[in-house]
Amino acid sequence: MSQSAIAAVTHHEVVMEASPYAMDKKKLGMWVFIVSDACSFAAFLFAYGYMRVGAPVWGTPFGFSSILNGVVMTAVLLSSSLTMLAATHASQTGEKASAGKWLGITMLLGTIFAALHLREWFKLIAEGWRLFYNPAGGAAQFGAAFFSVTGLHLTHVVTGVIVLAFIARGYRQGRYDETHVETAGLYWHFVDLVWMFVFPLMYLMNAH
Amino acid sequence: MSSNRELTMSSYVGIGIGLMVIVLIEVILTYQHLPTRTLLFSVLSLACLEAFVAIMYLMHVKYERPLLFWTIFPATLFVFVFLCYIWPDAFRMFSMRLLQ
Amino acid sequence: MAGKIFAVVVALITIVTAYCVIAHVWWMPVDISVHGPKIDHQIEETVLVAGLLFIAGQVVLAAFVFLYGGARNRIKQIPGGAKPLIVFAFLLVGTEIVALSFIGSKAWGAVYFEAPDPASMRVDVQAGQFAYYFRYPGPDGKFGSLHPDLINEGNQNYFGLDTDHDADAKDDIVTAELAIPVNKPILLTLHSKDVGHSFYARELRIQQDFVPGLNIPVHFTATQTGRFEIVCTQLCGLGHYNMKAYLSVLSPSDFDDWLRKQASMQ
Amino acid sequence: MFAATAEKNIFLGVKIMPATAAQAAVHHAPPQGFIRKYIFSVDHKVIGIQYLTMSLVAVFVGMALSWAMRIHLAWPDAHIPLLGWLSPSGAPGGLMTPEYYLSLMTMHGTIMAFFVLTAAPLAGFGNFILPIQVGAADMAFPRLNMSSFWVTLVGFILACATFFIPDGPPLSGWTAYAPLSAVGSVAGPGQGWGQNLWGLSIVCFCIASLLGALNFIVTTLDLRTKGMTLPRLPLSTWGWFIDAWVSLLAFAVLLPTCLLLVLDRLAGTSFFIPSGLVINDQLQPHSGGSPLLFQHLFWFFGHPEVYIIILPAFGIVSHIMPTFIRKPLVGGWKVITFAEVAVGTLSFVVWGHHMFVSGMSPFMAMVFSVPTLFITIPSVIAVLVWVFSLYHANIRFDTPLLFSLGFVSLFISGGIGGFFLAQPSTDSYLHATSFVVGHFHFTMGLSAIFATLAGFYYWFPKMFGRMMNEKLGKVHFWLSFVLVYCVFMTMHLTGFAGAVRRYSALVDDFMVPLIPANKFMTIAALLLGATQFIFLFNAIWSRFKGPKAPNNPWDATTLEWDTTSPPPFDNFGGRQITVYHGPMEYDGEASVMQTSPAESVAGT
Repeated sequence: MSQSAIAAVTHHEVVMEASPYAMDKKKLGMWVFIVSDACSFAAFLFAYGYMRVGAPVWGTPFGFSSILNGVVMTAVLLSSSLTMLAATHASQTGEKASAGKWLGITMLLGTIFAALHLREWFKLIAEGWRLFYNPAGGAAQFGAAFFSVTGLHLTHVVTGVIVLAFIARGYRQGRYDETHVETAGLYWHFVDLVWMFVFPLMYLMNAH
Repeated sequence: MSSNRELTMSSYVGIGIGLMVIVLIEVILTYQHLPTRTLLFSVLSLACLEAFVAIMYLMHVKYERPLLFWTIFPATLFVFVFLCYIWPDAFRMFSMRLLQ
Repeated sequence: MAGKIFAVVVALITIVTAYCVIAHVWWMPVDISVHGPKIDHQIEETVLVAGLLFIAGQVVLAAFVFLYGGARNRIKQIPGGAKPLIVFAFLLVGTEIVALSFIGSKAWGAVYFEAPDPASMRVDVQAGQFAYYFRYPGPDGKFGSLHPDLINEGNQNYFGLDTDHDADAKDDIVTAELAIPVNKPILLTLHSKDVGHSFYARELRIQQDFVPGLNIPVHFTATQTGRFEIVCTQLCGLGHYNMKAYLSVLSPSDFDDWLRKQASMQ
Repeated sequence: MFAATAEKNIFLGVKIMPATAAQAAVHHAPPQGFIRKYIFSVDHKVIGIQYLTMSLVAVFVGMALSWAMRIHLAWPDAHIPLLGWLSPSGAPGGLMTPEYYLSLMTMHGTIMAFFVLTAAPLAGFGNFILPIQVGAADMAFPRLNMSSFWVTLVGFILACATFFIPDGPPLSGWTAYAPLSAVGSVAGPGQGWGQNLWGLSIVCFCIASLLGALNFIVTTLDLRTKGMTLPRLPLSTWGWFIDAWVSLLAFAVLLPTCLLLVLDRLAGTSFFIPSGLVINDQLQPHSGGSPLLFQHLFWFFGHPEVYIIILPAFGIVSHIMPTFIRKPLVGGWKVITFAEVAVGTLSFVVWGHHMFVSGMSPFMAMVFSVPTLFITIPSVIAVLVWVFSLYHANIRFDTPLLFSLGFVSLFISGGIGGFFLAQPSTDSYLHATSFVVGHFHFTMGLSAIFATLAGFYYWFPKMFGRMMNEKLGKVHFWLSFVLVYCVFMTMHLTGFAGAVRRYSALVDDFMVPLIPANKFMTIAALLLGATQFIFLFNAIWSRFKGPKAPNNPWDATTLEWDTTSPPPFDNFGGRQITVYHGPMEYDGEASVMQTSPAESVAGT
């Protein structure tokens, strides 16, 4: 148990009813957030599906290079999940130093993912793709759907990196304990999980 | 707090590799020139499999109390399932559009 | 005291409301369509079912509040607790619901599931801010195709017809009033020029939105001649309140004269 | 070893939650300084009062808007100087233009639905009361709680700002149907920056509601004090808890919907705008979108929203009634809670009944119609519970109970209208008539307002330590109750004559005969509004001059009445609270506090 928590308990005994989930309330809160965020992503993806079903012609712009790029991005994000797990694991066994190290690596991988993704974006923009324009002919919705869905995911990744930075700093200074790291980890895995749907639906379904 | 002590780091790496393999299968499927619908359903079901593994092991719901699973899954699936009520109109839109 | 007043007030409200409904103080106009009676019947059924629940609910509430004010009553729950209430809700309301949706689905099906009569007269309806325009195919029985880029209020090309190159479009008759022959099946295709609108003809018991980008079919048969209002019920902008057209149901001969007159004015 | 202790304590049935304790420790010392205490406070009580104050402002703004609209409907050439000052273009010389009427209507709907009906019963009372009722020192995430209030306030300010930009407020209704709301200023005045601000305001509100819902859920699940098992939760807490789940899932869908709408407006995407629209003789650049998609996504949120508004009302009324009828509700906590869960669940599968005539697939109309009718069953069960609990009761007619009874009566009347609007065949005649307006003002509007007022009269002593004036309260109730029926029952009835809603003037041949009825409604509405000033005066006067309130003025049994009025910073002054009973321990004059070890009198 972290120092602050021990201090708190001895300082102010509050006997509570058992949490039905037997988990820290930050974790439970993160799970509830994940449920709602999943629904938000679902709404985006359903809108994309609706557009696509309703469209008479739907272009499929992605060449093999883009798909390959996507595969690399997936690999990066997946391994970042693993390093995040390592960080959580280390923090729970009290190895502060290695936990910090793993958090750093996770942030690095997250940044690489974002960079690769932006490269893909700029490639498309250079080819003339816009939110409202489809240079390859076919429905103009492709740009709209692709940029908005992946943009939302990218925002989540960037936010995640920033959050991890704060957590790492606070953890090193002892303001945060292992539950903070674990909670941040949950969020990070969720971002990874969303990508497992975004990649096939946004990239693979649009490969020619 | 039940942590992920139940699994060792190495087994997590194994899971990560497994997930990566599923992604590669999806990519290979993409280039089999399947009809769009078949491709969609196959990659979607594979993605659901991945998601399940990720939730159960990476987010170690498997090692939390079952109640957690029975809270988050019904709630989320509920929304996904009933959002599907929009599909009939998507298909109508295709057939009833004013300017073909 | 307060309880007695409450009971009386609730009772009065119930009586006045019931009276207004039963006496048809404000009520639907006479129906002029073939499918209309089914809808009217459904509305009356619902008035009966819902009305009984309304009166029962308010009266029981009023009665209990009237009876059990003050501190003198011996506290006890209704015999059997909540079970009879739940059973009542499920049985009575449940059966009412099933009955309503069963009959109602027939009325709905009569309007929307029956395919339009192949011999029905086709009229193309376009809604725009803030007017309706109606298009009759003319002698060739074919509608010219639409070109939104050609739409121009100035030269009265409301539909965007290409009369120079499109033979079908040449003889299309565009009017500001919907005239139809009585007792003839009519098939309207509704489409919007700009935003969402709606086609609401109370006497026809028809309300159908225009969905921009889609062709929405509506079919009906009018059984009485006369002149009726068609109004917009889908918020479409500042002129919404004033967006309307007239529906003239004419005898076949009058209709032919009318159509000839319109054609000559094109 | 932390895990170990946790497991051990769960085994004992009691669990020490270090994080919670830490929370309490941190909050043991109240913050110093005015700003930290009353402005940027993390104290759930202050935040609750902030929410309620915002809603109070909002409700009077919304009411003023409805006044202007009603006056314009009854006397189209009436001059309202204030409007002329507010918007020289919208109301030149105080004479309202049709587009300004629609703007006022839009803002009335938006402000009332979001910033009053959603904010006050759930965020307002929920924040103040829920943590106390479960015996917690504060919400689970106090800082998050504070931020959700401030984000809501930003949303409210953005919404109000639309009145003061040259463009004026949007005119596409609170449902903001695309493409009218999506194509931009070409669609009419207010559709430029007015609509943009509207969209951003709703985005803020969504985010705030999501954070708030998250907070309520975790607080209810994890911060219950010793002995406060789920069956012992007060029914108001049940209402807020279920409501939090509904709003968590519903707002999660409105958020992306609004984002897509904003994208369509600002970034040129075409999610909701089809090809070839010609507006004001200008061919729009968009192509391939679908207005129906917007309606589906909006109503997927929009219908649960109705229940997000009414579920806290269910909870508050079920909580207040036993106190004043001096007996538990029929069926105890189980039946009413089952009804609330059923209503909340079904509310997600019925949204299509808003779209019967919208061009949706007629087969889907049937699919949506059946659950819509079936949702009446749990609603009827709830009503039966409230009504039949009065059997052999000892009713005390204090103002909170009067408003609760008014709620029940209004909810019955409103629910009846549901039968007509749930069936596509009858709805196709009544859709978009004033019948609908009357219906939703009864069910979600006035019912929720009555429950909120009941809660306000009930909890005011706890919030401010002073009693409200009973006489004024009763006058307020009787006038409101009668006038509400005069306004909205008349709307139901004129609906049968096909009176179309959202018309800024009654010019159609069949609308003209309805003008007298509209004059009657207008007068009643003006009086109804005037009545609310009695309430406002009562609240403000009692806040400062009212008699001091005892800890438990209503001999109620739940935790909020077991502490001082107003409660100390950590709610119980560091006492260990232990709960022994359910919330409805009433038997005539006798009652047992949840915290008292004495034996049960009601056998709950």
